[in-house]
Amino acid sequence: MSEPAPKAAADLERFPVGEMIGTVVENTAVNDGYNHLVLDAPRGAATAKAGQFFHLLCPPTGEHTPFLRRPMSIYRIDRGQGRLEFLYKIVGGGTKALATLKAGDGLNIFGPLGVGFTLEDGWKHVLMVARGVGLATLAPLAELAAERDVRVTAILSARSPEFMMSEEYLRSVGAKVITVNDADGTSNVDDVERTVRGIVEAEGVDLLATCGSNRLLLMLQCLAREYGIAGQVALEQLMGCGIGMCFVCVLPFRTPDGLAYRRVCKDGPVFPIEEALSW
Amino acid sequence: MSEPAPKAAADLERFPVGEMIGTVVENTAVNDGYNHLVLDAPRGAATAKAGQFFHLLCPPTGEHTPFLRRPMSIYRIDRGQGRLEFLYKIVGGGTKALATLKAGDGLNIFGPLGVGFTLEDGWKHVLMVARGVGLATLAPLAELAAERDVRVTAILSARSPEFMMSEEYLRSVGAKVITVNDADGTSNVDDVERTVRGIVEAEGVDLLATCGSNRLLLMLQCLAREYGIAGQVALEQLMGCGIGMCFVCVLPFRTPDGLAYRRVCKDGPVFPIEEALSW
Amino acid sequence: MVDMSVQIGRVSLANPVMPGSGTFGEGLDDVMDLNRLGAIVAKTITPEPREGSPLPRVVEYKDAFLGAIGIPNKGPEHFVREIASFYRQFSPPFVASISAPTVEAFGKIAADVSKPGIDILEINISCPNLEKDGKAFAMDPDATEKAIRRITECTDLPVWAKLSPNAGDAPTVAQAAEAGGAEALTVANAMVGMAIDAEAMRPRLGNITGGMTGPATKPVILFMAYQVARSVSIPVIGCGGISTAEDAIEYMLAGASAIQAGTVNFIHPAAMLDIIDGMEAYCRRKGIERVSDLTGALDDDEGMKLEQLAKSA
Amino acid sequence: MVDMSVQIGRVSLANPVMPGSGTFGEGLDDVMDLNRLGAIVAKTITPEPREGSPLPRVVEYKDAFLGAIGIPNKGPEHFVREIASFYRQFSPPFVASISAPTVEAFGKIAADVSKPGIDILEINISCPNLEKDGKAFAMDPDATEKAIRRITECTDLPVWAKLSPNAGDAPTVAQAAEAGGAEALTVANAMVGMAIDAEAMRPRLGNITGGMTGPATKPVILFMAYQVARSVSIPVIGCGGISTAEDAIEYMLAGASAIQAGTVNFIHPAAMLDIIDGMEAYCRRKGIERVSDLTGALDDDEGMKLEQLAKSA
Ligand SMILES: Cc1cc2nc3c(=O)[nH]c(=O)nc-3n(C[C@H](O)[C@H](O)[C@H](O)COP(=O)(O)OP(=O)(O)OC[C@H]3O[C@@H](n4cnc5c(N)ncnc54)[C@H](O)[C@@H]3O)c2cc1C
Ligand SMILES: Cc1cc2nc3c(=O)[nH]c(=O)nc-3n(C[C@H](O)[C@H](O)[C@H](O)COP(=O)(O)OP(=O)(O)OC[C@H]3O[C@@H](n4cnc5c(N)ncnc54)[C@H](O)[C@@H]3O)c2cc1C
Ligand SMILES: Cc1cc2nc3c(=O)[nH]c(=O)nc-3n(C[C@H](O)[C@H](O)[C@H](O)COP(=O)(O)O)c2cc1C
Ligand SMILES: Cc1cc2nc3c(=O)[nH]c(=O)nc-3n(C[C@H](O)[C@H](O)[C@H](O)COP(=O)(O)O)c2cc1C
Ligand code: FES
Ligand code: FES
Repeated sequence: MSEPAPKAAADLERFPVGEMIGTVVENTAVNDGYNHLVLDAPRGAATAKAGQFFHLLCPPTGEHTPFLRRPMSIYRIDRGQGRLEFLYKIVGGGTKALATLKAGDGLNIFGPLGVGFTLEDGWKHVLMVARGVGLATLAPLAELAAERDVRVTAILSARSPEFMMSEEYLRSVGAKVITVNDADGTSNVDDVERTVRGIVEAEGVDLLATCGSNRLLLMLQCLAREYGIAGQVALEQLMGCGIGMCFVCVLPFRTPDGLAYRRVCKDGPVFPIEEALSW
Repeated sequence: MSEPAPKAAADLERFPVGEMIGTVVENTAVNDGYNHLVLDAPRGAATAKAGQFFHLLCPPTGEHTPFLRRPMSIYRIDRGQGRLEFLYKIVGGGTKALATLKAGDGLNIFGPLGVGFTLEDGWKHVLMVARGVGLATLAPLAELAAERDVRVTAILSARSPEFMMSEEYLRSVGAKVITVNDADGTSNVDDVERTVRGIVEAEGVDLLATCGSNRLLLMLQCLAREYGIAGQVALEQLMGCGIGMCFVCVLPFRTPDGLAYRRVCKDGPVFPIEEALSW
Repeated sequence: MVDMSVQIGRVSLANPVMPGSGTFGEGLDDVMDLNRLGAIVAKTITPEPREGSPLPRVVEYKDAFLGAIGIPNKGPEHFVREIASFYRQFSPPFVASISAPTVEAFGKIAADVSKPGIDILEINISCPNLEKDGKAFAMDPDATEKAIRRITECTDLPVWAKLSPNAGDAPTVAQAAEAGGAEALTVANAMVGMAIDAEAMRPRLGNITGGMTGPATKPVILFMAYQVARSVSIPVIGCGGISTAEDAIEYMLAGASAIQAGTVNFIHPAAMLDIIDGMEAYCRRKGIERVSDLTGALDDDEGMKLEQLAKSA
Repeated sequence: MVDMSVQIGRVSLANPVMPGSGTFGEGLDDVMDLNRLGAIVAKTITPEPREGSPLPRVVEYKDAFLGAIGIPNKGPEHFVREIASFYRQFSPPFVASISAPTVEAFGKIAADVSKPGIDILEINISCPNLEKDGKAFAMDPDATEKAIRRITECTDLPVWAKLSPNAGDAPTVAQAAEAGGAEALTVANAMVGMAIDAEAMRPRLGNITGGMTGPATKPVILFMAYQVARSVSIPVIGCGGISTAEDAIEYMLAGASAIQAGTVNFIHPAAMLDIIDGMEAYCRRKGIERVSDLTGALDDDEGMKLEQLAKSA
């Protein structure tokens, strides 16, 4: 299929979501298996919110011809420079194709999409607990909190220190960062739970936010209930359309009427922590 | 489909035809719209004959994903260096994809295929009349003739002098070259016919060989009949398999039993001139 | 100026382009001006609410979408109250898509959704017929005719029947739908297929089998549209692998009076606008005054047979 | 050591890989050792010689081959004299493929080709039945059963029936072929499709419609093989879009006992050898002792439905 020029809606207010061509500024390996993609995409950067995602049309290459778009959380929104950043793990055909992009190449992206994180007025302290590529999704929340003078503590969990991404970036936006990893044994859930309890009890926390680990999610669900703190989790699921039309991306949730499927793309990807099921 | 390593038959005698990866030595524009491709392909070069072709698996690119192979006449066989050369016109997806190849790239080729030109013992003079990319197909005949001490006269017809390819190459293998073109009006069929008659009557000709023009074919058919000279024509037709299995590449021919379809890939691409129909 | 309007039975559309059922949603209102569409087609609803198929629900395979969604929906009451009323703000005709497991249930749901704000009923008969061993209505001319007839008895709205490419004999089913009172035929729904993960030795879809849609299906469904258009006198709406204006024009030439775009909406969300613009540009370039003149305009004389060549040689 | 042999009715094959009819020819003898194949399948022959379809005969569309060849052949006598005797030099069983326009003609051609050197008859029933409005035998269980029965009366050779994906109800046709006496079923032939040149407003094939084959068809035919294998007790030979060992394994898991590779022979002429080697490597890696153990080994429990999740939550 030859690439149609995306219909850029003239009226951003009326049509806030759109297909657009971002220009690659940078697409470099962060560490083994992860890439950092910086796009010049002023229209996207103007409207994107923390926790939202874009749906990327990974370029066909000789080897890979991804057919559907691939969803990626926004890792950073740089409104000043009109840029969007993504942090992605290379796993299959789509992300392999993505990794072939070079500075100056165009990338067709669609968004911004989904329901992001909510910061309620009066909240003073957000505790983020992220693992692996889940860091990517939580990073914009830290920046949003900083803008609103909400304090952020971030516990980053990874396989080993080399896989610890965005630590610097989080510190730079004023977050207090605690890192744990599997290599030195600090990342087991019991230890992390102890750390979280310590922070909640010592400093008070208004929001527990998480992404990227089922076991951390379960643990934080319990603590949120126990301490009566709000919790939000960003979830992932294979997607078709990305805007709520195809019902491909559903996951089961606890709802007032019992278990029900909800669309990760449109009803989420950020959900109240108490509604998420472990997977 | 990921590229399987072609099964290189260990035994070239027993399995003379095969799929192989040639390495691009050169793939450059000859003039507007034509490319010259040189491949390192020792196995192919060892067995290929004048008038045969290879079936090329044009590489998928972002834009073009040719599914079937594309047939290309061999333009030159350099047995010494183990190289095959092709001269191709960029017309559609397959040849556009081909044009993206750079020196050092691999190209999956299958062959050598088809029935080439025949030089009978005792022949002394071959007159080739070629137009456009038909030059590519006739060139190896000139070289074959030279090896056998058969004299070659080549009339090359093209739109304009810029499109006159392989003139130098033909002269280098000892052919006498006459060029005609549309731009200066020398290429009209009546003029060419007069030239051919002149050569036949003055020098004697044992084989009239042609490729690339329907009107030249018609004219040469008549002269071959009139003078009782052998004639051979190299034909083209869209192909599937390239080795006689699919019956996609048929063209109608005059045969002793009346009109019948024959496969260009297996029964040709070189046919006795009297059997060819105009198209 | 090209006249882009087309007539589908009683209904006149501003242009021939609309979404396929289940490949469209409110989300697109944030992306483009829905008033530019020829019609708006809603996702299929069933008499009882459904949660849909087990996960995973999609796998891509080359140029195809293989999905098993299972028609999740909240039933006719919610549809009329919430969905149809949302779309009342837009000018294109609004098409409800309905499905049911029995002839009677088809009649009832047709009556239930024949409410203001709903202009047309598209009948998704690719669903199992519980009265006949679960074989889909669309596979069976007799069941198709009965269902469509019952529906037309229960509603005054125009009825479009959406055929299935899995039926062996498309013209017969098409004629049955016409005989039952359909005003148009949508050709066609998804092709049943499956995908297997050889490593895991498991199906790749939660539902084991799914519907194949997208570009890979175009040759087969284009032929079906061609064949059906020649065997009925009601309009055909082409649907299967249409991603570009060129695809849409091919369907029109084959005999379709309008087209639906499905999977492409997931890839290029504003594709339908490109299709409309591209069809108009094609007509302008070719000096075709009305897009409806494309319908059936294919020059389909067969190529010359050898015997004919022999005569002319 | 993996045991690569498979049993198809009375015949034992050294391995499960063979070419699809019409996608193989003597030309391959120059390319590879034909003795490595599980069987050799010839191009279909008909009672009367045929020149085949008008030109052009092929158009490619994405991952598909759309061809209208029209079964050019020189009839049964030439087949037995020239073609079958050529293949006697090779060890794999030699399968003749036959087609005919009437039940009687099917019987006659079956008898005519039941000669030494021919080990199996594959029946191409995707051809028009001149006794029934030209509808293909394979679309009609009754005609299929009659044709296969008549053939089995006229030959002692094992008979394989090659089904069509264009039939709506594959299991019923499959059961009819089994009832008629088929020893195996080849699933399946090409899917009917068409392609149009929008600029020229003409079909792209001389014959207007053609058969779609190649990778794009795999999800649909794989499902058909799965469905058919569950509804008959004779072996199924999978055929549709198989290009790699992985594809072949998917068909075996779905229930096939052997496979045929078609279009891929045009792209990678030695692909069948890669498929054999790849299947063997897969079995070795997985500790599967006999390739025949793959047949039907798919774990096809459905994914969890929401109600089940609710119980387990
Ligand atoms: C809202 C959202 C935000 C995401 N944000 C990020 C991000 O910031 N960084 C990042 O690296 N990844 C993110 N993902 C996951 C990312 O979309 C998948 O890794 C990607 O689609 C894989 O594509 P592929 O073609 O490389 O792999 P495929 O070949 O398609 O699949 C490889 C493996 O990944 C699984 N997979 C494929 N798509 C998804 C998906 N959408 N969700 C979960 N698993 C999937 C497949 O089942 C398979 O096991 C996000 C997913 C969602 C839904
Ligand atoms: C035996 C043989 C030898 C050939 N040698 C040469 C050669 O030395 N140099 C060269 O430039 N070309 C040669 N050709 C033609 C070449 O194969 C086609 O130009 C090429 O396949 C076009 O591929 P494409 O994908 O670029 O174009 P497509 O998009 O496939 O087609 C573009 C146009 O070319 C026509 N076409 C496609 N394939 C063929 C074909 N096989 N024969 C004739 N027309 C075709 C199509 O109908 C269409 O009009 C040869 C063809 C044959 C059969
Ligand atoms: C995710 C998805 C959901 C669909 N849901 C329905 C549906 O509810 N009712 C229906 O009649 N068709 C449904 N279809 C079929 C489409 O309407 C359309 O017939 C099909 O996708 C073929 O068109 P395409 O090739 O352009 O996608 C669905 C298709 C997809 C991809
Ligand atoms: C060019 C061509 C010719 C064919 N001829 C025949 C034939 O004569 N008889 C037959 O039963 N099938 C014929 N087929 C169908 C193949 O045997 C096979 O069923 C089909 O190609 C599907 O397999 P594939 O997807 O691997 O190509 C032909 C297919 C092609 C592509
Ligand atoms: S991806 Fe289509 S509804 Fe979520
Ligand atoms: S290309 Fe297949 S027979 Fe010639």
